[in-house]
Amino acid sequence: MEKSEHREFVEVNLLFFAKSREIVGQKSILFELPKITTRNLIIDSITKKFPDLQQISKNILLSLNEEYLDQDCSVTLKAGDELAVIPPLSGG
Amino acid sequence: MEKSEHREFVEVNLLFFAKSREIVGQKSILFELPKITTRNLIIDSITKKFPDLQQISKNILLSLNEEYLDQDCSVTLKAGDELAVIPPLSGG
Amino acid sequence: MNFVDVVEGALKVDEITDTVSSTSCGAVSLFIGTTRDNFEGKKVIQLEYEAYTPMAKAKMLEVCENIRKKWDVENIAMIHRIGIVPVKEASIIIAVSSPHRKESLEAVAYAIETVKAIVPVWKKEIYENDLSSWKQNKE
Amino acid sequence: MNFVDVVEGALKVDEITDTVSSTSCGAVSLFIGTTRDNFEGKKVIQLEYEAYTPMAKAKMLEVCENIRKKWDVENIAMIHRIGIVPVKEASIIIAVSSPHRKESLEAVAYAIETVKAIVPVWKKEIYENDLSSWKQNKE
Repeated sequence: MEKSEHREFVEVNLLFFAKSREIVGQKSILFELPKITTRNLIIDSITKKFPDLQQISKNILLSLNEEYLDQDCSVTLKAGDELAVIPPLSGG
Repeated sequence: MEKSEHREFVEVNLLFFAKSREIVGQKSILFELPKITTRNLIIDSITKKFPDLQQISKNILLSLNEEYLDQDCSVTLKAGDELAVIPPLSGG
Repeated sequence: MNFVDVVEGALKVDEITDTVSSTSCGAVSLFIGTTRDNFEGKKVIQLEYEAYTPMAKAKMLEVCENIRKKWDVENIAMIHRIGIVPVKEASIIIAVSSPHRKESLEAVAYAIETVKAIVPVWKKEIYENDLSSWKQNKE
Repeated sequence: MNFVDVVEGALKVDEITDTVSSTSCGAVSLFIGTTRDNFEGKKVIQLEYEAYTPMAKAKMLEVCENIRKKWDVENIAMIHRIGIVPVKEASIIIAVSSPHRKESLEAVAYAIETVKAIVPVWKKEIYENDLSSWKQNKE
């Protein structure tokens, strides 16, 4: 990942579940993201790293530390945060 | 029970449950009733025989052969019919 | 399948669940009526249930038929316990299976309302002071 | 009491019923989600469930809190099974006790809807032809 000098980056734990886990082939990775970003920019970064996720990227949710991120929200990350890729739910 | 010459009588099984059973002190008796009668006349006959039932007579239902009798219906009985005094229900 | 019964002795929720479970169903909904330890401030020691058993079974089967007119359900079981039912134990279990969840949930709620309204069963509350009272289901 | 869990292995409806039963309650309502043997004409051999377990538990507790804002209930238990769930077995059991029946019946119906909407659990249907498909709960 390229870093611009004026942006601060942090390393988060990125988790994958269900179909996203199968596509990525891993349950979790360490992933570097800008400290101040948005939900949509995070999805862009993830699909850039894992292009095969584009097939489901319109249907995934993100959670940060076990709380869902709303569609357009600004996000401030810190090192060690737990970010998860949440495909459409099918529990119950 | 008195019989008038022009009325036919039949003997039915009369069952008592819950509070009516406690009041009457019996679970069932043989009871003679006019063959053609009504639900209200039946209740009158029963409370005449067991006056203590008057305390609950406004709240009881009757069933004939396991079907409830509606308030005002005419009833044709036959020998051996099963008539039951049904106090307010409290199952469940 | 409609299964109804009136029995003495403890009801077993796992057996009743097995009775209605079906490979073609995604849902089982259950209602369990249990003995409360209080009524209007009085301490209830136990309940005692009495049934007009053959009519009670007939009326429970009638409730089953009414359910099937309203909802697409697979199996229905209704078992009412009679005799003494101690506090916390079940007096009735109603279980319904259905392909989809909505049907069994609605059917069970309907079933317990209708059972209380038309099935000839009576309960007597026995209080700690040796008094007792025959109850009446509310509308 | 709120009890939530995500477990491997068979769920036991009698244990979960005991968990929520209370001497002050007259009602326990339960919903059991079970594996159906078919989906849109395809024969389903089994389901495989996966959870984001810590978040799933947190969201189930959130559902419990929402129930308590809406209804007067005593105890709530929600257990979701993960891993392989064969046909007819339970993937989820939700049990709620309440002093009166209406509350637990409504709470259980609300609970399963809300669990399906917000708890991060996924199921994959495995068909007899070795194919499989990740599912999506409907609105």
